[in-house]
Amino acid sequence: MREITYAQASLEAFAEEMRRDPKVFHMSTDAPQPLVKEFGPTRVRATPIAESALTGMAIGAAGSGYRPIVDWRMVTFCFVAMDQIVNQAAKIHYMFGGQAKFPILYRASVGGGTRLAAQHSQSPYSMFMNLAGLKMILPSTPYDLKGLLKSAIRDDNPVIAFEATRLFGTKGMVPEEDYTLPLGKADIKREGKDITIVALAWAVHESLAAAEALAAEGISVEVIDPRTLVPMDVATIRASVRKTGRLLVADEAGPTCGAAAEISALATEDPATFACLRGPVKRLCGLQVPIPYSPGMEDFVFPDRQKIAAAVRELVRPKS
Amino acid sequence: MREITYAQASLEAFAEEMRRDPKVFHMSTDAPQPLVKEFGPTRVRATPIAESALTGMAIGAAGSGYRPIVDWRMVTFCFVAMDQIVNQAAKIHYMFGGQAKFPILYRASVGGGTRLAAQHSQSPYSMFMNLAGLKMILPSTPYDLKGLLKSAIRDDNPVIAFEATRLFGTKGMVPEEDYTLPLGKADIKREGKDITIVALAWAVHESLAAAEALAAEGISVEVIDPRTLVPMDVATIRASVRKTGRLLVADEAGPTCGAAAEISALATEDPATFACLRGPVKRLCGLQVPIPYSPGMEDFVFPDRQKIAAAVRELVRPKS
Amino acid sequence: MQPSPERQREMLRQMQTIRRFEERASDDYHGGAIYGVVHCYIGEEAVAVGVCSTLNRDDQIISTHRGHGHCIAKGADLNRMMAELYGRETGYCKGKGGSMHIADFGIGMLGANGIVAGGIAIVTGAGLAAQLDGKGRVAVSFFGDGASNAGPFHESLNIAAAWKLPVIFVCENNLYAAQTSAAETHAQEDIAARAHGYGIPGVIVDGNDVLAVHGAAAKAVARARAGEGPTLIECKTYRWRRHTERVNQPDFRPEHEIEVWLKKDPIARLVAHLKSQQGQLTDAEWQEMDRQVLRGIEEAVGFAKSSPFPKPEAALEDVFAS
Amino acid sequence: MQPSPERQREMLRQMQTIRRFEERASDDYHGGAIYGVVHCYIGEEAVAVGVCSTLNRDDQIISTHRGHGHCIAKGADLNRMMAELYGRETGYCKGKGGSMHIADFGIGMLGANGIVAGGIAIVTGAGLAAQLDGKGRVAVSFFGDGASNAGPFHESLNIAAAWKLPVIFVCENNLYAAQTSAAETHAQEDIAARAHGYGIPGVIVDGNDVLAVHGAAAKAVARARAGEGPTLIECKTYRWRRHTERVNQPDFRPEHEIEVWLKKDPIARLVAHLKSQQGQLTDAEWQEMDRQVLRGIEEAVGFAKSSPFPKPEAALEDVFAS
Ligand SMILES: Cc1ncc(C[n+]2csc(CCOP(=O)(O)OP(=O)(O)O)c2C)c(N)n1
Ligand SMILES: Cc1ncc(C[n+]2csc(CCOP(=O)(O)OP(=O)(O)O)c2C)c(N)n1
Ligand SMILES: [Mg+2]
Ligand SMILES: [Mg+2]
Repeated sequence: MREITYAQASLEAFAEEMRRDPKVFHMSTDAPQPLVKEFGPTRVRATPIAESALTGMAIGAAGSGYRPIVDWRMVTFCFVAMDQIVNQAAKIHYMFGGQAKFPILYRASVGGGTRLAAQHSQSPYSMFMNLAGLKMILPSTPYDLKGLLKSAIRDDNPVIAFEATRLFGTKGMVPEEDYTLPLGKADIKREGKDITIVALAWAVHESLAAAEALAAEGISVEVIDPRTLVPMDVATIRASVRKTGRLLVADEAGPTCGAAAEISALATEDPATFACLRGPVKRLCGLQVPIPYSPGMEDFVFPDRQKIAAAVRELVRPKS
Repeated sequence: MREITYAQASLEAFAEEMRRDPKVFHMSTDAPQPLVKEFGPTRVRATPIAESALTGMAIGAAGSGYRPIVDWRMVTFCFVAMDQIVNQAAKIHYMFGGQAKFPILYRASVGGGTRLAAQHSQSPYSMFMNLAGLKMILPSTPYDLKGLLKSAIRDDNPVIAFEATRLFGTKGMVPEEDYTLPLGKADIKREGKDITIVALAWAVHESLAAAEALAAEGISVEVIDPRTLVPMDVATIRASVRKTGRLLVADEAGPTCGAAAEISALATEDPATFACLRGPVKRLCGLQVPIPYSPGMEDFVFPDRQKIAAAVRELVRPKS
Repeated sequence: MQPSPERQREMLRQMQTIRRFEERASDDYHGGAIYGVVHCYIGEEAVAVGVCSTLNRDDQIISTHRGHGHCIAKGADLNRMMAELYGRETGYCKGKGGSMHIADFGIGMLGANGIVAGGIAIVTGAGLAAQLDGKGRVAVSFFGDGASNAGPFHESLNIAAAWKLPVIFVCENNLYAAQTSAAETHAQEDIAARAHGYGIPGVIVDGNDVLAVHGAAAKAVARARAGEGPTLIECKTYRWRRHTERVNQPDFRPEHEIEVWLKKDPIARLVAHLKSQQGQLTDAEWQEMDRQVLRGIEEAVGFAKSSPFPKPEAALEDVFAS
Repeated sequence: MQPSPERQREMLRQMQTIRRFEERASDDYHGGAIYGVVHCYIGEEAVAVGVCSTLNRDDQIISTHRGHGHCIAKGADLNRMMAELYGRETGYCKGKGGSMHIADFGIGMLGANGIVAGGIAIVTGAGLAAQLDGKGRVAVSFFGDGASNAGPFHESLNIAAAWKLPVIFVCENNLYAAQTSAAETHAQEDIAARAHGYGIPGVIVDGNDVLAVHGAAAKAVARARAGEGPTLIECKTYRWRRHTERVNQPDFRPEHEIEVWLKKDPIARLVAHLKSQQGQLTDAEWQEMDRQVLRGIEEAVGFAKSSPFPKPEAALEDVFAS
């Protein structure tokens, strides 16, 4: 095991998979230098600013035997490519009756906290979850990220890897040797018995910090990190809620039709889980606004450890 | 009052608002003939197939004093314009500090049942609901459609009008005289006391049919049509659920991060509403798959009156 | 180089197959056995056949909403095509796609596509794969005059040019995008002129002359195989039928314009050409060819009709590859 | 027609204002008082100033991520600009936008934009509004060489050409898109060549010569006002600093290339030109001008610093217009 950053974890995953499989190649508007150095500009391509074309080209290359990685960079740049995502990548395997495989990794950074204002501070994963035909990961640690990215590259479907900008510099232990983590398996980041927090990406760390503080107050918090958004590990989430009887979903994305709404609905629509609920299911999300630039306003928008702890207290010991 | 179709209701709304306000003009890849005849090709423009440009041009024209209507036609054609929707139309008022207004109506037909396969059978409204800064309507009757469209055209924000393809030929009574309906006001389409169905568009009609059948079995169903997706009339929905103690959300869109997930979460996160719930909140949605072409498969995907009735029975009188 | 007389007769047979296939498909659409939508290619057969006659089986093409012609020209199986239109399990897409989404990756047909300009980038990616493979394969994008106004056309042309990808961009300029005339939406009549901005050849060809199309395509294909990069070929042509069979949308095309183009029938033209050249086609041979073509269509319909519909639950399959 | 000596001195003052504003903005960015990101326009000042010097107040422009120069050239208030960078309530966007989103609709500045090519269609719509108004207004789109490879550029050019909209498309070709060189992404060096495909003029101009830019823009503006449609102007220029101040991303631009371009300083060039013409600018006048410019920047910083931050809850305002 060694300690590496979240950002390094991706680079390592890409490099290892490119070494392993000559069919893997990489395209983005700025080519990552370490990869260019190792694999050359034919396999690590700097492209025109034409994300729509890149996204589509990956489909054609995948359907012709390659395993492209397209780095959209910030998620906001993929909206120019949305038709290729929605109408082609997500549907092409299905609408052609499964006759060809499209192993593609799309990659995008998500999240705010960077003072980059509305266009460059987005967490729109639920827009993609709404589509059928795409897998999606959103890991919170270098270990999870690397292991899931490697699985994603080996998967025979289009997978979107969302990576949290806020976590790029965070560190974690990662094995020296090759390993993968299965898509669709949640990780219980902390066990507890009074309430379940299902948290995504940065909110995992904020929730763990909140849990620590709450432990001192005698509140035992279970923190679950789905890690994969599609397929969602609903079994692990429901089992936890059945155990604790309470659910808070923490996510920096806006709540409306968000991943948090989905997780909430997955819990409350299951009769057995519903029967165990001891109180309302709360979403603690970013506010439903575009993200503002000025630090005071931006910080106001996002759920942090204090807000998470406050929400837990309110759920566990409601005032009224 | 006269009886007109859902399709006529839109055309009437557009014609009336264009008569009323010379700043309203219309762009789409095929110009609607009745409007061209009345207003000429300068105000009713046939455009190149460049929805991204049209969507953006509407923003520039709106910021310069006009009130454009852009008909994307089928919603699937707007994904090529997604950047202009997500990064420009939704955010531009906010990120410029509110200094200019952008009164725009975007229009798109949604839904399946037409044997047009995956690309042309989509109901992706929740992808847009996830964004902050856009209003959205999804009416189920000619009366609601016309009244809401007129409000949408007069609104000083970008509004997306989703219209259900399945309903184009359905008829309903509409006043002769000018009228509008407020954005953000749900309509209780049928009162009942055992269960609330919140239904969208075509599912409203299927739910009403199911309610009729269930009445004969002694089950009293309340059917609520939000009509507007953003802002959502959560007060009306919660009040109904507090009254009936049960909630089914019926929508032909796929469930994952859908409007149904949002409505479910809005109900269960409110402590007062949660306290009144007598059972799990169910989403009855289209299956989470791209829509297939062949009729038997396509019909299998969507919730219809029989499936709605069955779901209600299961919620009201659970087997176990 | 002109194709051999045999090859020309084969091209004629393909063009006639496209026409007969679509005549039948639209009849059966109006009769209710085919669902959704059908866009007919009739009148434009020379483009698909002229281009595909220069390709190998492992070369790849991508098509549009108007895809039957490209499928047939690339060698697709009529039975599986018709079965797909009929929504049957034996169809190319197991009944999941219908007319707008027929694909056969086995013969390098990467699919019809319901989004205007939606396929251009995809096939450009196939061209990149071909370049990476280094085996001299080429990739062909078919698209309409309407598509040439959409961003993805531009992005793909530019990348293909910058990377010298072996891609041939074939614009089927039939003068209309649905109800809207190209004259209203293009400041510049010739779409081929757009090639100039990317430093690649832009060629205009009579799209109703299959031999002319073949010639232009052969040149572009040779260029692409030689690693010299893409070509934009604009084929001037015309569709005979309405934009779609689906609804009676208004057809604003002037009567006389339609008449002029009907006279330029690409099939009659090749027939006349072959007949005019001593012994290459007789009336009897042509009639026999047509009969054979019709028999093939009849067989395809029979195959479709006798195939089962997919089980409704099959809707749940193929969301993901496993 | 050459601008008058006074006008030229005013242009010089604007160019120097842009440069001094950004020198300060990047200092304060690195000092921590400005957040997020700052993209400097230094080296390219002649483009914004040359173009905007041909415009009226009610003409409209749209900008890119590299927007300060366009704002200043169109007449934006330095105080409100700096306050926006400082994230203050008195900023142009009440602290909601920052460097990438300064707009002033009151002076026809429709905004900087963080999405490459994201503004081109918007300002084309402003051009449509101008055409509908019929008052002879024009609209100008500024964008980079990188943006010229994105679909929206193509779609907008085509529509503007087809509808003869009064839009001037100004490509700031600074040879790089972030770390990627235009030579890698354009098969054809001259972006102006793309105009040909739309049947509109495509003009190449030395983007470091403000008078040349002014001349080309004046011609395009006159054409647009006369109802003759759009022009594409490509300004060859260069940025002096890295792509952004944000991170130390690698800068792959060769030293000697940078040196060559530093020598082409557009400001020094205009100063020399004015000096060389008897009496139009003396050293003392130029020093005084610079002092005045610096004073203006100092004032703007003072204004920003003394302005309050917005209340956190202000984040909830302005989602919708009421
Ligand atoms: C992005 C998009 N916009 C609109 C449509 C609707 N539509 C289908 S075909 C068509 C016309 C296409 O014209 P062209 O590219 O010239 O092809 P043709 O039909 O003439 O063969 C349109 C507008 C679509 N499928 N995709
Ligand atoms: C659609 C999109 N893709 C990628 C980016 C990231 N990005 C920001 S600026 C830039 C380079 C732009 O180059 P160019 O258009 O030449 O403008 P310049 O920075 O040289 O002024 C890139 C790739 C973006 N903002 N938008
Ligand atoms: Mg056409
Ligand atoms: Mg540049």
